[in-house]
Amino acid sequence: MSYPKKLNKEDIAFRASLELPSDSYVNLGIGMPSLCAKYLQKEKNITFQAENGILGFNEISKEDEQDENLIDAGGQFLVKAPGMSFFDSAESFGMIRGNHLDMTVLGALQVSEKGDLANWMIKDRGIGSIGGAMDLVVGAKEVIVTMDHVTKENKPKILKECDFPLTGINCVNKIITDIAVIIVEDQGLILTEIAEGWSTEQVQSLTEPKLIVSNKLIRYITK
Amino acid sequence: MSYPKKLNKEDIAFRASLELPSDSYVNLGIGMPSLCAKYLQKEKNITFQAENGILGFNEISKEDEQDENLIDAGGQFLVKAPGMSFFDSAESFGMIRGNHLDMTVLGALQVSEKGDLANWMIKDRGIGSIGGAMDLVVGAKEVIVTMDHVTKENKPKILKECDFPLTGINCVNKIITDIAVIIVEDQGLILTEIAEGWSTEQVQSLTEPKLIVSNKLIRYITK
Amino acid sequence: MTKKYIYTSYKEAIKDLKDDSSIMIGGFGVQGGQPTNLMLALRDLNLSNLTLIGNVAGISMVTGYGWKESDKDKIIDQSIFFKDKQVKKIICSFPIPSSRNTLSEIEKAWINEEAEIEIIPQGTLAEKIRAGGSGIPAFYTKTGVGTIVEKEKESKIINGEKFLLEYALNADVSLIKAFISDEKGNLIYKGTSRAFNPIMATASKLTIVEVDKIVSSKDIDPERIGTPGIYVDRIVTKNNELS
Amino acid sequence: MTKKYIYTSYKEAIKDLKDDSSIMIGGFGVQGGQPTNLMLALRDLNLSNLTLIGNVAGISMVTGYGWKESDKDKIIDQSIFFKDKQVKKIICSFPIPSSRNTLSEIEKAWINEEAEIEIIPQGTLAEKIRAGGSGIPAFYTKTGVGTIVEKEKESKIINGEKFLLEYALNADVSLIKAFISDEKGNLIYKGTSRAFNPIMATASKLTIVEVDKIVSSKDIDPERIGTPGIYVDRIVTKNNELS
Repeated sequence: MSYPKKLNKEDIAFRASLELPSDSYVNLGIGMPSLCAKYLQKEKNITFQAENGILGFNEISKEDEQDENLIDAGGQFLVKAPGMSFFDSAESFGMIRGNHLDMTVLGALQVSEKGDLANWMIKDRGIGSIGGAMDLVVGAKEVIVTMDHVTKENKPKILKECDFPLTGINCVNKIITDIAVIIVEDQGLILTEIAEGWSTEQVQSLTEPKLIVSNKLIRYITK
Repeated sequence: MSYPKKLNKEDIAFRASLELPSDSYVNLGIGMPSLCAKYLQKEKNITFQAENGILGFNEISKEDEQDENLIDAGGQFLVKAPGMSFFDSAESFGMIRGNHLDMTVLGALQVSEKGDLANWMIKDRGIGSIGGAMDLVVGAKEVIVTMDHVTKENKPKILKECDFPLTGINCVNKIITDIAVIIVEDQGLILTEIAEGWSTEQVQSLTEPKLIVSNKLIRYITK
Repeated sequence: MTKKYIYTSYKEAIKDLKDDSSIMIGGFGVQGGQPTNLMLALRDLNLSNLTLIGNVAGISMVTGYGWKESDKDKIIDQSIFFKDKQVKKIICSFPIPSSRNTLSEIEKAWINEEAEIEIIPQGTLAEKIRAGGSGIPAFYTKTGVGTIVEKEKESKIINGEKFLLEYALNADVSLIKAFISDEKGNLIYKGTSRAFNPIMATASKLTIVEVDKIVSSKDIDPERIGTPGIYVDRIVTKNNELS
Repeated sequence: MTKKYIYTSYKEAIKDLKDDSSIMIGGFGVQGGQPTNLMLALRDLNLSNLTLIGNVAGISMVTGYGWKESDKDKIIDQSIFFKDKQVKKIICSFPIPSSRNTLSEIEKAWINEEAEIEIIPQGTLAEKIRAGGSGIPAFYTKTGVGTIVEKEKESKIINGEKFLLEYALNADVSLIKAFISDEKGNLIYKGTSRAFNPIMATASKLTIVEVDKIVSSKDIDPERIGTPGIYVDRIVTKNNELS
């Protein structure tokens, strides 16, 4: 089967940025999720948290103005902003685990049709980095996953069951990939958006569990 | 039986002040224990903690200079001192419960020969104020009790078993009263100091459990 | 929610509170750190069947405890809610003075069986609230082992020592006091007026803070913030310095 | 102990540390907040059989993670202790980079079965250390339910949800980093360099802090103190401003 062109990282980040609720507190995972911030609509009044102990940052600092005491969990140096606050790791994860964040956006290796997430260990490596992800998926009110739809070997990453070690069970609310947007519901995975040029059959062929095509299916929203 | 003159509150406080170890962190309970601070030997370098969230206070403020944001747990207003620090109640009791304080000095209604302490509820009232005492007795490395040796009705307060509700079990290390100083050891209560004019028999007659008279028994140390 | 509601009227800030609510009251139970103006507004709302959670609860009005000499004629404590039978239950660590000669309104209500009192060791009370705000449903502590606090509680031997299982405590509303807020709800506390305020801010569905003044987030030192704005919903002050 | 030992030599400050110790290393695992000079002195002491407890553990030296561009030639992380086989075990949340092309010294030691790695979710790691310092021997958390973290752990259903029992974590020594100390060991932190430092300060028998400068307690703002001096035993700095 040959497939149409996929969207890129920036498209996924833009699409994910639309998910961030107005007036919300959000933690963006390392990598693709943190790209979201670039597309943030200012009028939404969103405040970012990073689990290393900061709330209220906006900008990444210039290379020659980096401050070692002002950094996010992904290792990006930040710029001072009015209303920032700092706290230690116990307090930071109290905030996360205590359900105070409205949303987290995370990367994924695999997602199951029940919303299980695997994002910290490649199966055959035998070792991985859990970091803050396990706390974020149990703590944030909503969990959005951004990822490529398939692996580099073209294998589905959306599966009936994850075979990589799990980060959390039953925790993902929405999956945003380079070809589709899928909502995780009790009855299954609902395909709600599809990239330009793609058919639902093509998306299904790259997805292990049966997708339920939304009767409101629309074109994947891009810039 | 008629008895010699008892010591007063100030004498007890002075005697208790001698217990405070050099270079130690100490929490003084409300009432008689807090009087200790008055007799503090400066060269001992003692730092006081109060469970409402302060470390490093020394002086009580003058009535016309009271600051509502600078107070100890007994409701005494304090004077600013270099090196003071403040913290919330969870942190304060983390400090207490986490065994970071070297000593606490507390008042008592009753103490048992096993070192059980009852200091928060008069039996027939059916209601009382626990406050921070239960945390202090499990958390401080050493627990000193200051109290009158008998009740107003002349009944012993040092008993085989407390009949008032307990604050903690097996927690008291030393009892300083208005007639004696008694150490709580595994083998029983060791009488180590006795007030001027008192005989060991007289002290025993006001104490329910059998006292073991120390072979180093000395006169109660006063100013 | 990042959007904060700012009030200049204590009455307005609490007017939608409801009967049967659980309400945490911040501070230590002394003048400093107590949300006194919010408490007075709540009393005037005259709700019923409330569950209050505080630390020292009814001592100041009978003994003057923790109030400055110069303010002795203005003393307010949590006993104000008991006079008109607004309270079903109070959870606290220190509800009565040691002397029986001075009955507080809380003790009177208890004697008349109008209100229930649950007394919790102060450190356990603080830790239960901190747990409630930070997603810890239960924890073990040594505090209370061998006392009536142990009654009907699960226990566990850990490294040869006995510990009690204590559960998290949450509430519908927290009324707290801070020194300064900015418009994002970031709070600065002063001295010993922290006490139960920072933890109570985290443990309720709705947190309302009374502050001495509100300033722009441009004018607040990020290093001094004791409660990040994420925990705060409403801010009340008579002294609004927002430009 | 209220008496603090003040050093100007990192080597002197740690010279009595011993083989077989458990050592907490503060910060987040990035440049800011990491006690880099104490770590270098510890490496040079060349102990064996250590148990290290840190957060992000061996990423910076292979990826540059969390170090300023201008300091890229000076990067140090916890992997320095693995090269000479000083470590028996490391407890952390983030020991390896995501790519297999860049093996850290920690992963190499693990592959060669020279060191054990225990990986703990970051929030659980923080809470275990906080528990260790504050007299909480164990607590329940939802983090890790349904994952391999759950393996062999006790669990409990509370209000219909499943939670895992996690135990407190303590150590022999904590090496931490703060911005300023006074002579009483009161510490001030800066920005995001808090991370694991304040909790690790509370959880060990011996806490040694590296600071940018030490000043008199007369010159330190009590409202800014992040770690009260009670938790600190030794202070090291190249910048002693004590008069």
